[in-house]
Amino acid sequence: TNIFERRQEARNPFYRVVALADTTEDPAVWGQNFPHQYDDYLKTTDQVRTRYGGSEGVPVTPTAADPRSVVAQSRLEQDPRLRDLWAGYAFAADFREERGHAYMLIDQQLTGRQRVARQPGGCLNCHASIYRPFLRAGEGDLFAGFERLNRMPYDSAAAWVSHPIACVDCHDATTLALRITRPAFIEGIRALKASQGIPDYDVRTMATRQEMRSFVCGQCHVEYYFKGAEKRLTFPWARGLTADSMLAYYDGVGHRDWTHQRTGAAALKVQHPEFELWSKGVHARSGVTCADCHMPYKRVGALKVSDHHVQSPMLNINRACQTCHRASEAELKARVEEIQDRTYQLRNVALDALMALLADIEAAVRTDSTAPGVAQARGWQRRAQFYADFVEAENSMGFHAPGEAGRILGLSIDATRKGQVALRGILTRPPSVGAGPR
Amino acid sequence: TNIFERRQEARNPFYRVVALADTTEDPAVWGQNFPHQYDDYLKTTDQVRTRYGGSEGVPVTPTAADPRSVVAQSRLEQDPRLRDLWAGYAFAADFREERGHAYMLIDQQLTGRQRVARQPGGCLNCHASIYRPFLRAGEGDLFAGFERLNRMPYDSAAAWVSHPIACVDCHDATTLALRITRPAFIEGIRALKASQGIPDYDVRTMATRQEMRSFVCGQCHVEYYFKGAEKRLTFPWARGLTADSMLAYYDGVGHRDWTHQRTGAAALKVQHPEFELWSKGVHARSGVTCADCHMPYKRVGALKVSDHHVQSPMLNINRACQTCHRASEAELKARVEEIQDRTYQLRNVALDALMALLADIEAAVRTDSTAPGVAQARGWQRRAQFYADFVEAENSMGFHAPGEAGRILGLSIDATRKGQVALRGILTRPPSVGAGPR
Amino acid sequence: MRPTHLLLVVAAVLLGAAGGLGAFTFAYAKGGSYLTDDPSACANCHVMREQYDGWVKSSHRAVATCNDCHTPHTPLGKAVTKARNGFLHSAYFTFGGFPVPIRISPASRAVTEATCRSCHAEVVDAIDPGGAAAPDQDSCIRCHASVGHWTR
Ligand code: HEC
Ligand code: HEC
Ligand code: HEC
Ligand code: HEC
Ligand code: HEC
Ligand code: HEC
Ligand code: HEC
Ligand code: HEC
Ligand code: HEC
Ligand code: HEC
Ligand code: HEC
Ligand code: HEC
Ligand code: HEC
Ligand code: HEC
Ligand SMILES: [Ca+2]
Ligand SMILES: [Ca+2]
Repeated sequence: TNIFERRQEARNPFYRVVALADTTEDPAVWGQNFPHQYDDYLKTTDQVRTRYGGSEGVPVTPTAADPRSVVAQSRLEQDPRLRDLWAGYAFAADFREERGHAYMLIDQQLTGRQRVARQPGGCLNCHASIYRPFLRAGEGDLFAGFERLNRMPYDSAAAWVSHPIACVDCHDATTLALRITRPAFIEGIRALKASQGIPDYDVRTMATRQEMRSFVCGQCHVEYYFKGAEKRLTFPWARGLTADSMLAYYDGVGHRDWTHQRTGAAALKVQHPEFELWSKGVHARSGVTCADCHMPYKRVGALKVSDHHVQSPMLNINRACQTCHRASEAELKARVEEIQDRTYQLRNVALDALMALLADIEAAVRTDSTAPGVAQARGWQRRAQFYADFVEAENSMGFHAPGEAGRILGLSIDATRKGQVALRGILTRPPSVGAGPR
Repeated sequence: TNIFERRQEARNPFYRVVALADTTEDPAVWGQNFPHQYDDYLKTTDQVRTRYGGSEGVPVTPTAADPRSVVAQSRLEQDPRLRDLWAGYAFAADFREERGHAYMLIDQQLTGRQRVARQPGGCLNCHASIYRPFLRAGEGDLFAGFERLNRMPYDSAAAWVSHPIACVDCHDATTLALRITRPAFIEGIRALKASQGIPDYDVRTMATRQEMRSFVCGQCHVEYYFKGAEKRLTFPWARGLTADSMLAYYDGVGHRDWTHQRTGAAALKVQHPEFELWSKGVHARSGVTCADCHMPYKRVGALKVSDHHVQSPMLNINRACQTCHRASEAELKARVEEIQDRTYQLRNVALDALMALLADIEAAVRTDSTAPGVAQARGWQRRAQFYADFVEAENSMGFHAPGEAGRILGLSIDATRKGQVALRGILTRPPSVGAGPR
Repeated sequence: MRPTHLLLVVAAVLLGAAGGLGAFTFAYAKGGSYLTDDPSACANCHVMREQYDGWVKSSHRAVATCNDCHTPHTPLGKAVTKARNGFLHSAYFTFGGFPVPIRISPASRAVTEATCRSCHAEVVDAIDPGGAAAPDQDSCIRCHASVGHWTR
């Protein structure tokens, strides 16, 4: 770049070559007006590994069933304990490190979990550009479309979508302002606010621009389940965002994801609670948003644009962190890895403990599955497993809220301890699981 | 440079009314030259309570044995579990919240721990202005004096001191520069640096001014024990400053503080490891020192001076935190208390778990104290207790390093679990305690 | 700014910079703004915009301009520093390739540290009781990180 360019850019931020409407789905078209954002958005196909994040491009031979030539590394092969943790659930068949947004749709369609279980249409909510499809399916009514696709089996619902997340899922086509397009988040955050004494919260009209920089991500990077017969995608936030309050919610409605194959426990599987863990950290307290670190501003000549190559900040420390932190890149990397190593150590301690508990219950069940200790041990397993999985499934290895991650793992280890003690007949009753549908 | 030029003509803001020498022990004399520092220093008699710190002035009727009319609240009454944790050790007789520096000597002389056990002279190292007494006892040789007082029983050694910590313990009388006056720290930090590959470290010549702002405090706010027959005051840092490496050190030398009355375990008592925990936090990583928060600069007229009223920063948030953190006082207080509440919850979980382990071992010992499970359970108790006590004895309730405090408590709970499991005959051997003196 | 300094600076830049290009850059990019103490002049370069905006939000906006902090409070030091920065700036600016976000160089940090102490002599003399004898000084911005530029 030379000075002439710099001075040129300074005058015209970008050219509006095409008119964008709410119906414009193709990112390439948006890209004509916003080439920088589009070019970066395309880069989410990159695969680079960090100590605990990013992703590794593992070459595989394409088959008729799975045409992918590159996938992300298998977490089950990295840590076989996870197979035991999830015994009897689809996750024990295939669970991989997540990678860039460009892969969201294909990775969902081709995961081994699709082969071992019949997945609901609601899965697509977070794996495709589904804003327009919702409107089409609902004949203009977003919620109606949402409900309709939720009720369909995965394949029929998949026929309605064609693309991973696109511009239109996060932006208003005319103002470019961020917007919420997912009913599940609108309902989840309303329930959360209600629990905090704020009635009738409507995120579409009441959120600040700052909040939106995290809320758009919170539409997907959250724990969820499919509620009832109509399989409504639901975020378990009605009692709060901590691991404790989400577990209390599931206990309250008596929900189980599956019955543990080895122990018979009413088990729960946690999925990517990034938004929830982040909300308990000092960054969130300080108003630091997802976009600040994962889509930091970058300078393109005179322009300051948000880096739409959404990725691990460890691959972009300079822009992601140094705008706020004076420390060197090496020092900031070291701070993150110190936090992550600490969390990883405790995660492993918690998983080892859980493996021991599974074996103990399994043995006890063989002798006498009706013994009172067994019922209680199963209850403690459900809790210990939920807590451990909360940190395991969260994708920052504790960084989003180091102290909170440590607290949750400590509670997991203690629940395991109580479960093992219960089998000795020393009964310490776990909070009871409500009599909801099984 | 031109800092230097300016320094030459810089008038010294203090009137030197008296000449101070290395032999000037009385703070009142120093106070004539430095009235601001002296006046604040006298304020360490204040007693104000914060949620987890400060101290409460509890009125008591003076007796011949204990002339104090006000003491700090008893931690044993606040949490009776501590009596069981330390059963058979002097701390089970009397343990109070610590208060200001002004009380250090009298509180040590009159603690109930003096009545139940014969304390060594080394105790005085951290409870009195002992720099000059060391020199006197050693006829000019600091280390000789240190060794001589260490070997004496408490009362004989106490006859050598007359005052709590004074200016001369932290400052060079002519330059006012900070200095190290405690041999135990000189030796401890040398051993630590050696373990990091830095040979022959001499803190008196090699420490930066910024490091000194923490090192002066690290002479006392640290874990310690009295080594061997000559009862040499020693900091267990030869393998590092983490709880893990200090425990490994004690295992290596086969040290126990006492034999647990109820279980027979070779138990350890941790004491105020503020320096060690702080060193694992992000503040230490960022070069933030003890003095920054506990002795923040204050403005007096045209000058700024270090606030020598050493106290809880929660009583001085504006100066202690807000120069670096833009958040409001209320928000900063909330951040601290969130961290502390989280740590306190996990501390309580760990202590409850330990109470269960003590009961289990006690019962097992009654049936058959020679069962292999018992030996192992005792080993796990030693570890679980050391970890839990590390956070319990540290005085910031986790604030100095939130993530590390959580990690340590998690390890405590896991060690307790293994101890309880061991009693079922499922043997998981704890790292063995070396065959040192018992 | 007195003409003698002006000459000194221009000379230094011409000497240092890559021949004519340097001169050209210097002129075209208003490198001449080094010769004034007007903050908005620094902001002529959009890459200085961040610091300018930060300064506008900072406590010193009303009391200190860029050069009050970034050039020594001694006539010669001032000229030399300006010349050095002028050269570095022009060079970097022409060929690009400087690290973003821009970070202050050790040399420039020493300058700002000295200027703090020079303006605040009364206030801070007390905290260095040893005066010139005091070993290493403590950095002002270790605590006052955002006096010059509001960060966060
Ligand atoms: C203060 C900076 C910061 C904020 C704010 C933040 N993150 Fe992160 N995030 C990180 C870091 C650092 C990692 C660890 C990356 C690694 O290990 O390579 C991470 C990891 C992740 C990962 C896994 C990335 C990978 O490469 O595997 C996801 C997904 C994620 N964050 C989503 C979010 C979401 C959603 C939010 C907001 C609710 C958020 N983050 C807020 C810094 C941040
Ligand atoms: C429509 C749902 C959805 C939204 C909205 C969303 N994400 Fe994601 N994100 C995903 C999915 C699905 C993946 C995993 C894709 C895969 O593995 O194939 C993912 C992956 C990621 C990763 C991991 C990249 C890697 O290399 O491992 C990061 C980081 C991330 N998202 C951050 C964000 C941030 C920040 C936002 C908001 C600005 C956001 N996401 C919004 C669904 C979403
Ligand atoms: C509430 C949003 C949401 C829903 C609903 C959702 N996902 Fe995801 N999914 C994500 C996010 C975010 C990621 C990336 C983070 C991660 O992998 O932990 C992801 C990652 C994945 C991945 C790549 C990593 C892996 O697990 O191998 C697969 C495959 C996947 N999802 C399949 C599914 C299936 C099948 C369903 C339906 C049962 C589903 N998803 C429902 C948000 C969602
Ligand atoms: C995962 C959500 C997400 C997707 C998908 C997305 N953006 Fe953005 N975009 C953001 C966020 C977050 C910001 C910052 C907005 C703010 O600060 O208010 C942003 C900002 C922008 C801006 C404002 C200027 C800037 O860079 O800050 C433009 C223009 C933009 N995006 C265009 C696009 C285009 C074009 C696409 C599709 C190629 C796209 N965005 C896809 C999240 C997204
Ligand atoms: C928009 C500003 C901002 C950004 C971007 C940011 N931080 Fe922070 N960070 C903060 C604030 C504010 C705090 C809270 C402490 C304080 O007030 O300084 C903090 C605290 C921290 C802490 C200590 C708290 C903890 O959780 O241990 C670490 C470590 C940290 N940040 C690392 C990072 C890293 C690594 C990145 C980039 C991936 C990053 N930060 C990005 C503002 C930011
Ligand atoms: C970043 C600020 C900070 C630093 C640095 C720091 N502390 Fe603290 N310290 C605190 C806070 C906050 C508390 C909690 C006070 C409370 O709960 O009232 C605390 C508590 C304490 C207490 C208990 C005080 C009381 O009122 O009971 C002691 C003793 C202590 N710190 C000593 C140290 C020592 C020694 C160092 C250096 C090795 C140090 N601190 C470093 C902030 C700090
Ligand atoms: C000579 C040993 C010694 C040194 C050096 C020392 N302390 Fe202390 N400190 C003590 C003792 C002993 C107490 C407890 C006194 C009591 O409870 O009677 C104490 C108490 C405290 C308290 C608790 C006050 C309260 O209200 O609870 C704080 C805070 C503290 N010290 C901080 C520091 C800091 C910061 C430094 C260094 C600048 C420092 N100390 C240096 C021995 C020392
Ligand atoms: C290495 C320094 C050091 C040594 C040696 C030391 N202390 Fe302390 N002592 C402290 C510090 C620092 C505090 C304040 C922090 C705390 O109470 O945890 C303290 C607090 C106390 C207190 C007040 C709080 C309480 O525990 O009731 C008493 C009493 C006390 N010490 C007695 C003793 C006795 C008796 C000995 C000798 C066996 C001794 N100390 C040896 C540093 C030391
Ligand atoms: C517990 C240790 C300790 C004690 C006791 C102590 N000081 Fe200090 N003093 C400090 C620290 C720490 C500093 C900051 C030094 C630095 O930044 O280099 C300091 C700084 C000073 C300064 C320099 C100006 C300033 O305020 O920063 C003077 C003068 C001073 N002290 C006088 C005294 C006097 C007089 C006494 C006795 C009444 C005393 N000090 C007792 C720790 C102590
Ligand atoms: C001399 C500067 C300085 C002082 C004084 C200071 N801090 Fe910090 N604080 C930092 C830095 C640097 C970080 C690391 C994150 C970052 O780079 O901003 C940090 C991080 C934090 C964090 C997040 C990390 C964690 O441990 O959770 C909290 C909370 C915090 N500080 C609170 C306080 C409080 C409360 C005080 C006063 C008792 C205080 N700080 C005093 C500089 C300071
Ligand atoms: C000709 C365009 C331009 C002008 C005018 C300009 N700068 Fe810069 N400045 C830059 C560039 C480009 C960099 C990055 C290259 C570098 O780091 O030296 C920079 C870097 C800096 C740095 C950090 C690097 C270092 O040397 O420490 C400082 C400080 C600085 N400028 C101060 C100023 C001040 C003060 C002014 C006004 C008197 C000013 N600049 C005017 C272009 C400019
Ligand atoms: C009150 C003193 C002060 C004033 C006024 C001031 N600066 Fe700075 N500036 C500093 C300090 C101190 C730093 C170093 C910041 C750091 O290292 O954290 C700095 C850093 C910089 C940097 C390097 C970027 C960085 O963060 O390291 C640039 C560029 C800069 N200043 C330009 C300017 C410009 C342009 C102006 C006028 C608009 C200005 N400064 C006004 C004190 C000042
Ligand atoms: C050109 C002279 C000048 C320079 C250079 C300068 N200051 Fe100042 N500063 C002032 C004046 C005038 C005030 C306002 C009056 C006062 O409070 O002393 C001030 C106010 C302050 C304040 C109190 C307001 C606040 O921000 O909290 C601090 C702290 C401060 N300066 C620190 C610094 C530091 C650090 C530097 C160097 C990075 C610096 N100053 C450079 C003149 C200067
Ligand atoms: C260890 C942290 C620290 C360091 C280093 C430090 N200061 Fe301060 N400074 C403070 C605190 C805290 C205050 C607030 C005192 C008060 O409000 O009573 C302060 C106050 C000031 C003030 C007066 C502010 C006002 O409100 O009038 C000035 C000016 C100042 N400092 C300048 C400097 C300069 C120049 C340096 C470097 C020589 C420096 N400081 C180094 C912490 C620090
Ligand atoms: Ca990943
Ligand atoms: Ca106290």
